[in-house]
Amino acid sequence: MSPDLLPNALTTGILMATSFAVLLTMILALVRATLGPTVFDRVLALNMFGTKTVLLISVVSFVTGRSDFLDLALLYSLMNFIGIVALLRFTQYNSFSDSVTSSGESNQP
Amino acid sequence: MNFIVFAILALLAITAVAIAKLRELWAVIMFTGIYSFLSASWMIILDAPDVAFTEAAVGAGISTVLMLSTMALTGKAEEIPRKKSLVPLFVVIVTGATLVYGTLDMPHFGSPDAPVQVYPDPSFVKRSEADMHGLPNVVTALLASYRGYDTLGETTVVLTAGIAVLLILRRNDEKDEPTQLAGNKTP
Amino acid sequence: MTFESIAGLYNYWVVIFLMMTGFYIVLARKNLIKSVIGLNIFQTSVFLLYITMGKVEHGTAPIVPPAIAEQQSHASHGVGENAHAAIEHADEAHEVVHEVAHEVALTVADHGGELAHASTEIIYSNPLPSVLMLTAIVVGIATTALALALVVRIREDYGTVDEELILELDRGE
Amino acid sequence: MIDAIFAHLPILLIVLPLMAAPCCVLVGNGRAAYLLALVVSFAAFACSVAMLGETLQHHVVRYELGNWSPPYGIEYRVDIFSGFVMAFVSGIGAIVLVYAPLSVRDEIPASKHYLFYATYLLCMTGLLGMCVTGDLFNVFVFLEISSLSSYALISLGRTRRAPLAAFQYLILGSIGATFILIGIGLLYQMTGTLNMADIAARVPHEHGPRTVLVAFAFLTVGLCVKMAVFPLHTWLPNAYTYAPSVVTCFIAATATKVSVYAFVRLIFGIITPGFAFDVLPLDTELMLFSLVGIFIASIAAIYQNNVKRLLAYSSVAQIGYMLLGISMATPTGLSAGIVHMFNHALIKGGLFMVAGCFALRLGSVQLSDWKGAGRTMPLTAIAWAIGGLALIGVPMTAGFISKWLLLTSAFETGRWPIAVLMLVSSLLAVVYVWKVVETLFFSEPSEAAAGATEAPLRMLIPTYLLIGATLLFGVWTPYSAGIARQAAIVLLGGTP
Repeated sequence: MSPDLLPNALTTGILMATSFAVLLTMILALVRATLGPTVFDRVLALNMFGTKTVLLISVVSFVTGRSDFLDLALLYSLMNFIGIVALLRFTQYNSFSDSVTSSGESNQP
Repeated sequence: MNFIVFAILALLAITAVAIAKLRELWAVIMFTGIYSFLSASWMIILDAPDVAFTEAAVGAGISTVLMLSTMALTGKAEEIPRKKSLVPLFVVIVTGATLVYGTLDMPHFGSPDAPVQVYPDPSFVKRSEADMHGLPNVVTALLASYRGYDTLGETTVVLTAGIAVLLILRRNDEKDEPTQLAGNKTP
Repeated sequence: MTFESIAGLYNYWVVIFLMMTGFYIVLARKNLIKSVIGLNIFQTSVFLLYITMGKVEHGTAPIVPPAIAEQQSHASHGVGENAHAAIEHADEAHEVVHEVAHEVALTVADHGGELAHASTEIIYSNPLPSVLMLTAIVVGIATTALALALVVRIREDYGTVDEELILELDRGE
Repeated sequence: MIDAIFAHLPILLIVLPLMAAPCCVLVGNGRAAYLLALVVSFAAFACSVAMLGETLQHHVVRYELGNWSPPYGIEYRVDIFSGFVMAFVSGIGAIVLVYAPLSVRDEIPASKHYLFYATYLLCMTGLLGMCVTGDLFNVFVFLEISSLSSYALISLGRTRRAPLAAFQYLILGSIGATFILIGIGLLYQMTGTLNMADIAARVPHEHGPRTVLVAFAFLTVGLCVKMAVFPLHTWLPNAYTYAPSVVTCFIAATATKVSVYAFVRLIFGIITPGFAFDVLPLDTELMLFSLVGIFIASIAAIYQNNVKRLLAYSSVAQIGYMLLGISMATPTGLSAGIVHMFNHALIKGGLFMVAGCFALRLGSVQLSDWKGAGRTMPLTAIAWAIGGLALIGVPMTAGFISKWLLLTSAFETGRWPIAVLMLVSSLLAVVYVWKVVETLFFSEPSEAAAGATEAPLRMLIPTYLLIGATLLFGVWTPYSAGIARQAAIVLLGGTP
């Protein structure tokens, strides 16, 4: 690893502080997601958790000096987005599912 | 770096326990996605970005969507609370204890003279430099060359799963119902 | 049990805890979807076990930085030439000669070693566990997909995804 | 040209069914897919017989995939034992396919036929792949191919219990596979390699055996799930009972046998018998579990009223005999275990085929519906009687050969009680076989049986092929017990 790819002491300190803050936020989000109480608390908390993971990956990739990991962060945010959209779709069309299954049952006379 | 690792490990443990405890299935599924994200993050720190990439796409992406759509098809599924039996707990504790016992003679984490790191010599990285003429990503190089046959097997697994899902979910048309239904048949 | 061995093994223990949580979910849960989820957690944790094995202290991901990779591809073509020639070679062959390439080649020239060992100072973690786990992840998702298809089928036939209710229905027949 | 084919036999054996499977899907027609599967399975059978011939000459045939030499690349390593297992697995696979079409038409909707044959071929690929490979992780991959396809095949049964049985098998099977994966990982960590021969050479017996011990334990438990060894057999009765007849024939005859193969490979090829039986007291544990399994499963079989379920419990018991032979670790004992894999595959395949014939004509595998069917379907019923005799181990049948070898081995090693217990357990087999024979021949015909006609020739001929083989290999043993003995000697480190 060439020295200029690695961050210097000050940058490292800042990056460490950042990751600490991000991790703290992640823990808080996880607590909210576990406790609930409503669906929307959870969805929000989970979404936030995903976003913070993306941040954490970015920070880590700068700490280790391998900025080629940044595309991973991109993928994570994409997956987070897909997950949340799928989840919201499900909560919105909850009733839709019933009609699907009832049509499935009607196949058996 | 250390505290990041500790924090991720703690978060992983909390998530796993939360998954075991929670009853609402949709929340459990989302937590499974989170679990995949977290383990993928740890994989990055453990120098396995390719696995992290795949785990994030497959574990957090595809399997979450698959599970959510299954849940959409099976309707609202909430676990029915029941009295818990102690047998599973016992089995799990015995298995876990066995594994912990097995770790006692393991080479320590990250140890440079672990068998995994010293054998084969020259290492895969060195060998692939010569064989692959400097393909930068060694994991890809290995996947397609030395262990290419495993990759063929992996593709076959996907093919099998695809055919199997078709086989299971395909609706029977009325006309090709089996000639007889279970039970009395007199030819 | 010394402190050293605790520090060296706690990673594995956490992974074991995670695996066993997944295993417990599979065994204890009667909801079919939840069993599949447990299986998922169990398998993901096994991936972590493998990846933990591949990590080496002060190592980095087994992706050779582009600069060094280019240098190496030259080196592998020109085994037998001396290091000095390689520097010249690199200079004229690439318009964008990276500093890194230069440095590495210089180090090698100092040591008088062979060019094939150009990257000795970078420690790479073992790539093989990653390769195995890429295969295992795909196998895992294939199993999940199949299991979920079966769950959908069972729900169509029985109207529930709770194992005990299903068994009751079967007994009632 | 012929030389080139022979040089690539090991891979050809796998690639043929593997490539035929997507072709079956692409043609999208049940009939064409069936013909393709039939041709390919016989080609695979021919390949594996040629392969067995090679191994008998050279003892070990090695094939480096992509010319990457181990420990870097994956290596195929076929010895007499794997050649033997491959030959009978592909052979039975082919014969079951000959038997299949009428039964499949009866039990599976026509729109699914081509997918069925594709999955069947994939299952065969997985099983053969497990036998041929010399790389531990590759075993896992092929194990998953065969498992996934067998889950799908089992779920095709007519009743709604079939998908449930498949699901339960999937959960248990995946737990087993994950255990195997953990075991492979621990072994890899202690040796740094995945090639079986290489692991055997590098595995530390003196220093740090605790990890190796745990790795071995996990691999054993994982394989025991797949083998359906007694306390972990719970998936098997339901899976065999509710699967379509053809699937039961194939899986009962081959899948558990291949897992036994992998287990033998693990003990004798990787961990070495010295470690497994001397450092670990595995032989006594294995013996205990197999004996308990034999008795409990045989007794359970006696109480079954569903013939397929009866045969399934009997399968659990028969696995016990195989493990009993393996755990003795003498050339005679091991060859008894190996030859019983072959003999039991023939017998159980044949008996499940008989059950399939009755299921086709009587529409049921409940014993009550089979009453008096021996009068209207005498040929099928006689096949049951012969197969039953072989299952009990009556002289002049294949079952006798393996039990005789087991007894000899028990006497050789001075384990008298085991010999006695084996004889007693054979009496239990007499009870459950007789129960069916009595129903078939000596009771008033049930409504279904009275109007039944003899099973069609297309199903009877393959059935009699397997049943006849049990008689043939009961008197003429150079190619069953003879090869098994050579395989056992090679496994124990000698030269035949």
